[in-house]
Amino acid sequence: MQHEKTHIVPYRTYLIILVALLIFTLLSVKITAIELGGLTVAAALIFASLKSYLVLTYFMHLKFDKIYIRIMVGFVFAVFLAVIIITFLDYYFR
Amino acid sequence: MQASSHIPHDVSYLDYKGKHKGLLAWILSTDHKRIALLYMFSMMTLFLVGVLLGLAMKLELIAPGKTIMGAQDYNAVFTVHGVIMIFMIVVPGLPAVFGNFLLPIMIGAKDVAFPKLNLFSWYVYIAGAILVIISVLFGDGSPDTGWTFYAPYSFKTGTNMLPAIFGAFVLGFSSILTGLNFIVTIHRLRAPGMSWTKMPLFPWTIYGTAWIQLLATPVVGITLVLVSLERIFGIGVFDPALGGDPILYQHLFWIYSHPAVYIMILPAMGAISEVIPTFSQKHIFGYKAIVASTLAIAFVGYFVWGHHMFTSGMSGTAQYTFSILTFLVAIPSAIKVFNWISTMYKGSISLETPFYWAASFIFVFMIGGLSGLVLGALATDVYVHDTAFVVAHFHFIVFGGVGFAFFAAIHYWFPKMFGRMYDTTWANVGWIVFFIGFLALYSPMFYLGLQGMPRRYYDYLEQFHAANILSTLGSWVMTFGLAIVLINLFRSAKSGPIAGANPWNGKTLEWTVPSPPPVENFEEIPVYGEKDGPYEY
Amino acid sequence: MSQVIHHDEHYDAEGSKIGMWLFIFTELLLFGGLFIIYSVYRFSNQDAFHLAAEELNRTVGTINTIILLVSSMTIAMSTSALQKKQKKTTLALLGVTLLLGLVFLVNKYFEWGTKFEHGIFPGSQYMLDHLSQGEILFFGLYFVMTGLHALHIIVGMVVIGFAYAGVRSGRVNADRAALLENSGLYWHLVDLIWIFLFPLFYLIH
Amino acid sequence: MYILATPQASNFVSGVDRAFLLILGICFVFLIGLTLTMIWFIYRYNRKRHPQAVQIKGSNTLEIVWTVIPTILVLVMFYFGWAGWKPMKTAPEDSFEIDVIARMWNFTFEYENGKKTDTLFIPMDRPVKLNLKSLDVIHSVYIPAFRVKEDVVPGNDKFMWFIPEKEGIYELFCTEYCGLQHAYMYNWVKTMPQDEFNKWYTDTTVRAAAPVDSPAAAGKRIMTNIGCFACHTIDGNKLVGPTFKGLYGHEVVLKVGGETKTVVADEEYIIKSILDPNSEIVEGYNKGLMQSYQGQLSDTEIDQIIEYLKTLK
Ligand code: HEA
Ligand code: HEA
Ligand code: HEC
Ligand code: CUA
Ligand SMILES: [Cu+2]
Repeated sequence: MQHEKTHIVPYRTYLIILVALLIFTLLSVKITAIELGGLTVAAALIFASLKSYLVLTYFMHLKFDKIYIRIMVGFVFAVFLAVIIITFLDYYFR
Repeated sequence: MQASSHIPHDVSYLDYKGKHKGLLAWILSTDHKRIALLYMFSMMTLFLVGVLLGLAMKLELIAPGKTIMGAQDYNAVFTVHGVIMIFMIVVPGLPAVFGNFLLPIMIGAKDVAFPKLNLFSWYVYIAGAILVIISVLFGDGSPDTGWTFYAPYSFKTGTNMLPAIFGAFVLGFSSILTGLNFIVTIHRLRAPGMSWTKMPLFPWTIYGTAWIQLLATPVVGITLVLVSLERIFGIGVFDPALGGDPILYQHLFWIYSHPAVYIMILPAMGAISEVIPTFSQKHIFGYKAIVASTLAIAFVGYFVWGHHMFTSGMSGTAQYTFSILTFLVAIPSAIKVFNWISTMYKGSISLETPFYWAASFIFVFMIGGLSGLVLGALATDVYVHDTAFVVAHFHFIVFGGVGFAFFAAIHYWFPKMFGRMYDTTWANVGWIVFFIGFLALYSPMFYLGLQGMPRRYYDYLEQFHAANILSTLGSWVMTFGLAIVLINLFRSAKSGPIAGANPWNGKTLEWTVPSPPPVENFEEIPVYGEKDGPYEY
Repeated sequence: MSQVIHHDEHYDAEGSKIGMWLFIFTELLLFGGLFIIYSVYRFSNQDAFHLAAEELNRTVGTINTIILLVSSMTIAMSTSALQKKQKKTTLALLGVTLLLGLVFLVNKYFEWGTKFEHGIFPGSQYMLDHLSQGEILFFGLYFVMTGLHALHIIVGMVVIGFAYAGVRSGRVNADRAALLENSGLYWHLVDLIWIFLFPLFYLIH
Repeated sequence: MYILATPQASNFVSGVDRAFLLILGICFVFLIGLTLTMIWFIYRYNRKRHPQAVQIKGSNTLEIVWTVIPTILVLVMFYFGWAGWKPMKTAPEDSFEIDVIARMWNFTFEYENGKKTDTLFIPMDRPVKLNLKSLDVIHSVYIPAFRVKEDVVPGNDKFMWFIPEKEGIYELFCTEYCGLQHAYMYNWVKTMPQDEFNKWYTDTTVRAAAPVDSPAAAGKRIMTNIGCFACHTIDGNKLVGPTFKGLYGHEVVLKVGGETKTVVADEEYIIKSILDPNSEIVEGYNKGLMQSYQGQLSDTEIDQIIEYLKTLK
């Protein structure tokens, strides 16, 4: 098990991801500059989620890791989300 | 991975002479077993402080009016008592002591995954403890907020809060590191052939606990940091005068502190799940159900924090959601109790001290847990919230649960840890005295709570007097029992009769190595075959 | 026979990777606590938050975002470089990452500096007199969250510094890359948090 | 049913006590049943009587049974808890409203006609709504006989309500820990039949009671009533706030925004200390503990307090 073949990600992939991230960043800056009311927050958060997805899968190698690490990451995000939602059961309905 | 080593296998970890001598050989050792004992002795010391504070409170409450201390001192005493007991004793208690000592052995490993980190956690723990002690002894008076540090009082009081808060933060950090270490250990270092479903139950509970430690502790960490910043700069996050919401503080505090109560109880349940099969000489009943309930408690326990805030002014929706979730988290505990009792069915039970402790654990745990149901229901909690009833609930379950499990565990694994046997007669006498004292000490508090006596009350009205006297008397009896138990253990560790490798005929891996275990635990890493398992009698 | 302890330093790359991930989880929840506070206060002080966010400079925020993203790429590349046994490239990429981290901090320094000049800092009298409660909360959170993030940048840079030294001396190499990979993971975490901080503070006017 | 040893004096009692009865009942059944089973097993399968254990690994049927039954039971418990609590959340429109002002460490009850008391007087058999306000930290109003409790949170105005159903005098406790004198933060609730209450309510002479011979003595009485001595002593001891002994006419070191200055405690200073205590803080004490008494004390009352302070040499 010492010498499992480690996946070497080519530089190109990283570059592509960076470009995608930059595009998303600029897009989110542009879109939030428009007056969209409540949608602004949603738009900004959607772009942030897309970006974090890219960072997690490519930069942080989740795509090439064992499945259980991915499950753990998903689990942690899910727990956090649930905590926020439950907290808002209080604030939203106050 | 398991390269051959240069350490002889006939030297126990206690006798082993490494690079360092004397005390240094301990406080610089990365051996998980020595670290476990380091934790144990530092906890014992702090624990005695906590006990003394508890006794002082009971003495104060023996009669209305001032008995031995003033209100300010009383407030400081229950705060420090709570902080010590929660953050320094029961949260790290079983994982740091028995988890450290036994987890690697029970899964067939030579040590934890990161031995140096393990030692480092102990230092962090000590640093946190010292900070709390500083806050007690220096500055303008000991902290007096209760262990919950509720805003806005915690940044209004003039007492020396900062070191205490920071101490709790540091202790949390130690807890996180320990949890991290254990998860990696369990994932990476299980003996070949030991699949997840063949892992003994104690490691399973450590695993569940470790996840809670990891995911819940940071939340209280940041909350405490914010309270400190509030005190120093007045940033306003919890200060109503600046627009902050004190109830949000409670949310964040309990997001950690409720899961923390399951950090405490899960390893205790794990220890009980080891003791009962061994002394019944029988396979544990419903292994998979117990594992599943462990994970369910760890998971659902994350979402019920609001039951501490039923009167704080949350929205009604939040209130009944939390109530229902609270009830759901009680189910897995019930499943465990049923399985433990069923394990005894048609067993061959030998009444040794650890079994007495385990059986009484089940009893007091049921009382504590069932009283939790009273607290979980809305109408009844509104009535008993912040009364002596809550104090009774959590002493029964924290101290009854964790404390009794701790004593079950220490008697059970004592021969393994020290290679000697304790004196059975004294151990049993200590148990019964302790048990009686315990019931006398805390049962009256249920009654007081139902009568409406608020908690954290330095003084009380005449109608609460009688029950308080009984309770105080109980505290003396129990301490007497505790003294017998501890003295017996100390004496036996030095001069008890030599114990064999497997005095109880246990089937988990720790009983296959000599007592006390050699430095690297196993001469050869055990391999689990198809038919092997932790409870195959 | 001397009983010298020799815990054979067993090397378990996957073990330390899990360890690092678990640590990242705790960091995520640390910030998670702050995000909960942020969202609750944003929810109850919508207008004040909009108003206060106007104070922040989008351009500086965007530049800092780009800096972090690029640095994230360079450190990710450095792992590939190490696996390809290109030591020089690895070191160069790490150097760039450190440099970008530094630039980020310098930007932050000036950004905070202008706030301080305007009398906006935690506990300032100016804020009490001139700002609404919601705005005070916004800036309180702004300082705490970006401050804590900056602290993580500094820690990340120290860790990368160690990785740099390791690669240089050869202790960290293609077969024992854990230290480098883990410092990379940590750096990406810092990036990840910024990805959320940036829109929440700078973009949502 | 006398489950709780407290009187039963409001409309919520039946719902709450029913929940108690049911939950405690189920709990006792399980506690006793399981304990006896356990003891029986320990006795019956003792090694002496049963030397060879029979290996049983589990039973799926049983696991399902003892998952489902407790689940049903807890849902029942939840329902009763919910049912007893639900009515507490909405107060009827026609409630008799009283403001409750909580501060460290006393409650003041303010009636719509301007009456202020430290005992809660309420009429029977009609809904009473308490509006809860805190001036400093979190407190909690707890009236066991009525089965109600609600925290008093600063910056977050809340209410509680009930219909008193029995005449009598009951305790009202502060149950949220709020500092030094938390244990002494209790008052009394007096319920009266409607006509008796009306008599009390419209009688405005009560407040001007007890003829006082000197302004200083009046000052002392006022201070006792409004709770100054919770924080200040007159014997030279430091409590939460500085002592009043020898205060008047002597120098005091103050902290104002990080700088210290020394002033002489004259009338003006004391008035300022009472009405705006947090602008200048006495060295060695904390900001935010003492709250302004603006609007709670009249000018004459403050003068009387000052007269009294002058006597404390
Ligand atoms: C080890 C610690 C521990 C554990 C395990 C628990 C377990 C539980 N706790 Fe407790 N709790 C505390 C420690 C703990 N608690 C502490 C320290 C506080 C006070 C903090 C403070 O304010 O200072 C507290 C406070 C507390 C409150 C808040 C009270 C208040 O302030 O108003 C509530 C409310 O719901 C509650 C509920 C429960 C429930 C439902 C369980 C359940 O998990 C219990 C489950 C167990 C059983 C149910 C018993 C076994 C089962 C059977 C015998 C079978 C029959 C069962 C059924 C029919 C369901 N607890
Ligand atoms: C583990 C938790 C724990 C333990 C063991 C104890 C032990 C004791 N406690 Fe308490 N207590 C708390 C946790 C605990 N306490 C908490 C969290 C609060 C709330 C504080 C607050 O309000 O902020 C509290 C509050 C509290 C109050 C209420 C204060 C008030 O509201 O007015 C009182 C009153 O008498 C009291 C009494 C006692 C007494 C007499 C003892 C002791 O004298 C009993 C003696 C103990 C033993 C005989 C042995 C038990 C053994 C173990 C637990 C295992 C040891 C493990 C290792 C050494 C590793 N405690
Ligand atoms: C909750 C506690 C509390 C209560 C109740 C309280 N005080 Fe104070 N008081 C303080 C504290 C703390 C200080 C010191 C800090 C400051 O100057 O504000 C103080 C300061 C003072 C001072 C200045 C004393 C000096 O040495 O310079 C005066 C005068 C005073 N209070 C009067 C009163 C009066 C009159 C009342 C009642 C009507 C009262 N206080 C009620 C806490 C309290
Ligand atoms: Cu007010 Cu306790
Ligand atoms: Cu809880």
